[in-house]
Amino acid sequence: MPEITYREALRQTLRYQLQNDDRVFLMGEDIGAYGGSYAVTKGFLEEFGERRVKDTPISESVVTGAGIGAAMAGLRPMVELMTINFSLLAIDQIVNNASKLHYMSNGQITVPLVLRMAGGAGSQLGAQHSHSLEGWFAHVPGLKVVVPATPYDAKGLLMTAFDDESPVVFIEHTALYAAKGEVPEEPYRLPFGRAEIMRQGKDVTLIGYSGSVHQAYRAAQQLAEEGIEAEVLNLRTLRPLDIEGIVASVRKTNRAIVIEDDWKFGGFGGEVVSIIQEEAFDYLDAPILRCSGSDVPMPYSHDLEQAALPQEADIVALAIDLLEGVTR
Amino acid sequence: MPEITYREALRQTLRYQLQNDDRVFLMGEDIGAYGGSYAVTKGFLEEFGERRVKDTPISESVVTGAGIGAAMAGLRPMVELMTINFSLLAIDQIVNNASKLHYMSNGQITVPLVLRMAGGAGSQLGAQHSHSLEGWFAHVPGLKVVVPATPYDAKGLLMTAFDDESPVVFIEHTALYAAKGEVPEEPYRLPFGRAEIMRQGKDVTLIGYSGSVHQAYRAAQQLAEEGIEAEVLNLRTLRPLDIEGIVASVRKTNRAIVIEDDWKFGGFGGEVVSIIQEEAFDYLDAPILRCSGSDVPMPYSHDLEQAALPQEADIVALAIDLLEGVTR
Amino acid sequence: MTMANGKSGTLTKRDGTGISDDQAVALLHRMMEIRRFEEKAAEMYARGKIHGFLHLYIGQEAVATGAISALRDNDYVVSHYREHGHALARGLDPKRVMAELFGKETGVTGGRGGSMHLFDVSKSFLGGYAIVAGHMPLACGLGLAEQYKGTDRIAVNFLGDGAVNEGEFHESLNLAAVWKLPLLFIVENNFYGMGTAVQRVSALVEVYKRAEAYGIHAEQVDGMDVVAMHDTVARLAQRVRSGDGPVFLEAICYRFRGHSMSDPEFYRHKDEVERWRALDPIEQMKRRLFDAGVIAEADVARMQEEVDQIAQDAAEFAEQSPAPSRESLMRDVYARSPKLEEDGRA
Amino acid sequence: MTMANGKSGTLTKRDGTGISDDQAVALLHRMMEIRRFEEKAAEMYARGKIHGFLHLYIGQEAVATGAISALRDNDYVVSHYREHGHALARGLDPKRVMAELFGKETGVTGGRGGSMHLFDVSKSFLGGYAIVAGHMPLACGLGLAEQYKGTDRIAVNFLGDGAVNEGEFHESLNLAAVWKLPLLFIVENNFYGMGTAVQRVSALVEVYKRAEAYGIHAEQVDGMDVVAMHDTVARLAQRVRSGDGPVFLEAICYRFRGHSMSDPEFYRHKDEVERWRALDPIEQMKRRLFDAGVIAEADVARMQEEVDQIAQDAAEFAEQSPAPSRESLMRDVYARSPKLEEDGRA
Ligand SMILES: Cc1ncc(C[n+]2csc(CCOP(=O)(O)OP(=O)(O)O)c2C)c(N)n1
Ligand SMILES: Cc1ncc(C[n+]2csc(CCOP(=O)(O)OP(=O)(O)O)c2C)c(N)n1
Ligand SMILES: [Mg+2]
Ligand SMILES: [Mg+2]
Repeated sequence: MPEITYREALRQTLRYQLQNDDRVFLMGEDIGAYGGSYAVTKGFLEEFGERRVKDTPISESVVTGAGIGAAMAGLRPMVELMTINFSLLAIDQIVNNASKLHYMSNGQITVPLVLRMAGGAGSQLGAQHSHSLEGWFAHVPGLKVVVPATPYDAKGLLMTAFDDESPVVFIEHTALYAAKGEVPEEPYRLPFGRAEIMRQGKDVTLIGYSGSVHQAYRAAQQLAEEGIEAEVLNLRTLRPLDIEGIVASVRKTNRAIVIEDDWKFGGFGGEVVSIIQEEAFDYLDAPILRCSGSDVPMPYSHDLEQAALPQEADIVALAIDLLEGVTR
Repeated sequence: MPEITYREALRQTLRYQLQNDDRVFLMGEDIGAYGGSYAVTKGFLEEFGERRVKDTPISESVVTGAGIGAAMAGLRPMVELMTINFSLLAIDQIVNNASKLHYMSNGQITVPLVLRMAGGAGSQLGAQHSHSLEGWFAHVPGLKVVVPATPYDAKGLLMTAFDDESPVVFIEHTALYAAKGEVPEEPYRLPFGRAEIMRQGKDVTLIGYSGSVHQAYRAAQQLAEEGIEAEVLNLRTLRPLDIEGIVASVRKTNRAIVIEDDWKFGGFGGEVVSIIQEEAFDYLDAPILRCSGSDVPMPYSHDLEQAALPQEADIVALAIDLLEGVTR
Repeated sequence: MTMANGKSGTLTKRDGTGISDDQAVALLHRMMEIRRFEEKAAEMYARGKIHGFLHLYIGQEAVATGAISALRDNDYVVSHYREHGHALARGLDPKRVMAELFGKETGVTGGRGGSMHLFDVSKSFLGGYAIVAGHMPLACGLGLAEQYKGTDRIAVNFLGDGAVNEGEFHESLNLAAVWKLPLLFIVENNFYGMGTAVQRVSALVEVYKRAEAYGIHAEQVDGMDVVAMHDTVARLAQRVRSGDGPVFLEAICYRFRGHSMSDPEFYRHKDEVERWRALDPIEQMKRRLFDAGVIAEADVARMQEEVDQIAQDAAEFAEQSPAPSRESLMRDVYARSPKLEEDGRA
Repeated sequence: MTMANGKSGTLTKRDGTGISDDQAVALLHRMMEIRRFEEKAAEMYARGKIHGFLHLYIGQEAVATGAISALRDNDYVVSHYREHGHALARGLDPKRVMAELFGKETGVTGGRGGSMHLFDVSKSFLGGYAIVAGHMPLACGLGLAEQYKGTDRIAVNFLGDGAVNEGEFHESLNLAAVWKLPLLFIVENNFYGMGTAVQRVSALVEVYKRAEAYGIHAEQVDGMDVVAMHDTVARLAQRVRSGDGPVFLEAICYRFRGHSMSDPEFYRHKDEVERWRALDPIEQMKRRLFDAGVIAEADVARMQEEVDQIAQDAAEFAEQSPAPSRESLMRDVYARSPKLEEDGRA
């Protein structure tokens, strides 16, 4: 299989959709003439024209709402919100319209909207540009929330997003666009609600998604050197969540750590923890831990930002504590 | 002590602040001429005039942002967002400005803003008007989140909110405005981060806030008839959260149920569960359960809405299961 | 319907536009139906059959009736939470609308939406929204979709004067103008947003002038005159259909009742209300048709009986309808995705 | 500073307004300082000393320099993320600004804000915001506070052409107009929002006309002419101070560099950039002062040395400054509340 970047994987699915379904069009700020702030749509305006690739005003709310409206009318818009930070300006449209209309209309209306945005921190963009709010979207019934970790995820999950009749919030990680991985050339779909077991292990389950999966994986390799075999789960989607897969793994390892960039307090990790202890209480040898971002607005300074973000070393340390806690 | 309503309790603190601190002024939609959509500010325009009580355009974002700006300039604005549903239109201001400016400016700026709004469901207002998003605000570092359950809470916590130098999101429950309770006539403050033990018990801890506290309390009374002594905690504030108080109670009862109106999946309850199992793992005789709202946009129909909201009977049933689960 | 006299086309303008006598009578009939329906709804609210928010349209009937009568059946109609009038003018079944207010399974959305969220896609009635101005972006999207498909279907977006100060109003008008979307915005200026008078919160009191800042053609019309509403919207809808981009219409009108059932109305004087009641769109239209000799008292009496019956039947239908089953609670949170079911996934 | 010739007041207008030669030279000096500072910052970015987003103001120096020179020291200045120029024009210490770009403890916010979030409350410089138009409501609040207190302090809000399509732009202008807030909005129209040309996304290309929809007095000025900027803002600030409400100014200017350091600039032609470079505000001002005989080449050479030194010193200061300690991470998430500590609570 060819090795391509996360960015290229996304481009392949977007191009496939534009080529094969005229109901599909893209809108967003600077996705056209500028080429996309993360270059995901670079060249698309020239290739597909203004009808299919629309540069919009800096008006997140109406752009998102117009995407919802167009979806209500039978099209399959892909709205790019540039970054998750700006989704705050469109969140009323997402929460009050996109997520609710199918239900409120008693099934009369469907909103097959794909809402792409880049999230995550680590590039020193400062407090207003470093949010990881995927947990907020995952809290909203009616939305599906996708968080690809690899190029393979990116291509396959985005393909599924376009075939889903419900609104899909598709959150990419700013730090992963240049990451490479093996990806089949032909189009394929990856199912929502199925976590990937990235590494098998028996001692502890490390649960991550998007960027944090890679930290978990590297931490697992370090732990292996300590003789600790960690299982690594890549959630792929937060809503639906692969409860079965998570619980099955923890029932095997009896210990779990949830890793996420987002603020710890009130973050999505709490949901994962709650479900595990509800479903696998008798299997737990130790409390389920969370290795999350610090509860602080993200500072710009490199050292402070790194101090605020979960690090492999933190995961390793927590895992060792967990296991010693038990042998103790 | 005189018995007054939750609404009157709020009015007493607001009037006290208006009378005693000229830096305090109120702004919001229809708080003046209309008298406030929940009549909390009724008569204030006549009593204090347009300088202190400002009716605003229907522009949640600028009204909230102007409150933040006025606070930055040394005033103590109280912005009423009418309901939590409309806070979605101001959430960028709350998350990106109010909560972060003190930190981002390295302490140069403070934002002593009180942001009042009515939340909760149960009055058949439909999907777009029945949110309980307090968990979202509680997730944001830099904000304090207050959720009064009684008239006594309402008066004392709002007093504290005005004396706090950080932005406070003060969430009232639409179903409680007419609720009565004993409240001292003189002004007083209730501390943030200190839960109230509404009822002592040894068998299970029922943790609620705002409206759900009352369900928990009534459920506890029913449980008593079954010979089960439930301890009832009224959190009062979600951020800061009284971790000590919660953990102390669960270490005593060894079981806990968190009750909230909000959607279960990804809700604040998950944070409470996570903290308990982190801090009291060895004390737990059973998994910590959550009795929350169904993961569905709130339907208008009375029966459906009630089916979607947590009920006393559900709490009772869960508590009994928990205890039997152990005796089994 | 047979007329009191043989005359016809009394309300037809010299330029041939305008409406026939039958249409004129139909407009009156529709307004009477809406009025009676809502009086009945108010009664049912008082009797505890309807809960939550109930925003009556009484006084503004001419706006929805005249405007919607001038549209094609498949033009999209998108309104806010004060939309009973728009729904009925669009031809939604009064029985199913009343049942919706009752929260019954037979309601237009099965009791899930209630008064603020009426939907009937089969009639291109796309709702019923409770977030002020939050429906404007959706209307833009509907117009965008038809433009994209190359049809001449347009979207008509009703909103209130209070909505013009929301950011989404601005974003929507700008986008509609820049992309020349087939949209007709109709602001129902009834002078108040809840209890707040327009001039207290709007920099520009003449709402239609706001549209000029976007280069959007804008007009003002007497929203108490159903014929003026019809003629104006007929002309403007045609213009929008031609592809020149959006048009903005401000209809001057008045709400006779409170904002919602719980409004104490501290903010306005009884006599202001009285002055406007004198301009009641229904009474105006009756007088006009009397004077033109198109109908007589007897016709009105019969029409009144008919609409009384419609309202009565609606209430009875709603009363007798079953409540939705609690088992249905979780249905339709997500749409079925046939393509994904195929490969047995998601 | 001593001049090449004895003349003075060459740039003073007949009506007595305008600026003295010393002021004129100071404006040039400030622009040169900003230019050099940013060239150094770009160099440091390339050398990996600065990370994240770095938005250069090069080409637009006349706007901030002229405008801010016409304000009182305690008037609030609120800008967006392209604010190095505004910060330096406001008199923030170049050393501490550069240190902030480096993310050092000695930076104006201790390395927490970075390029997009400069703050110096002691200079009434209220930031530095990265959400387009998100700072406008704050500026309204600052103005509101001063109006409330009864002072004649005003708030000056700089924004870009791209911000005018955000809902908050609309809400802010409307509120400012309705409440007659002491605000001066200055839009720096550099023709692009990132790679999007104004006419592709704005219904009204003449940005200042937008303000008229709110009854706000609006003007347009040549943002490449620092003297015009100074004179215009001096006059408009006075007007705002008098309490007549907000004023809106559109400064026509151009950004010579890319939107940020990573901008490939697909969206504009090199020769368009060249045409504008010919209008370089610094070169224009030099020529003007030469022609007026206010300064000679030698003066410019000396000034250039001075600003080179300032930029150099700033970079060295930043380089030598310590990074903030990791222990300080959780400091200042919440403000201390003395009143609550009294009763030992919260
Ligand atoms: C975003 C938002 N803010 C506030 C409200 C509360 N609210 C409901 S109706 C209303 C007034 C709207 O007035 P207008 O647009 O003139 O419509 P009218 O009620 O006069 O028909 C307000 C403020 C809301 N529903 N949505
Ligand atoms: C709400 C929001 N949407 C999008 C962005 C991304 N963004 C950053 S700058 C910019 C363009 C702004 O252009 P303009 O206002 O003209 O200012 P300029 O960069 O030209 O100085 C955009 C779209 C943002 N920061 N905030
Ligand atoms: Mg109105
Ligand atoms: Mg620009």
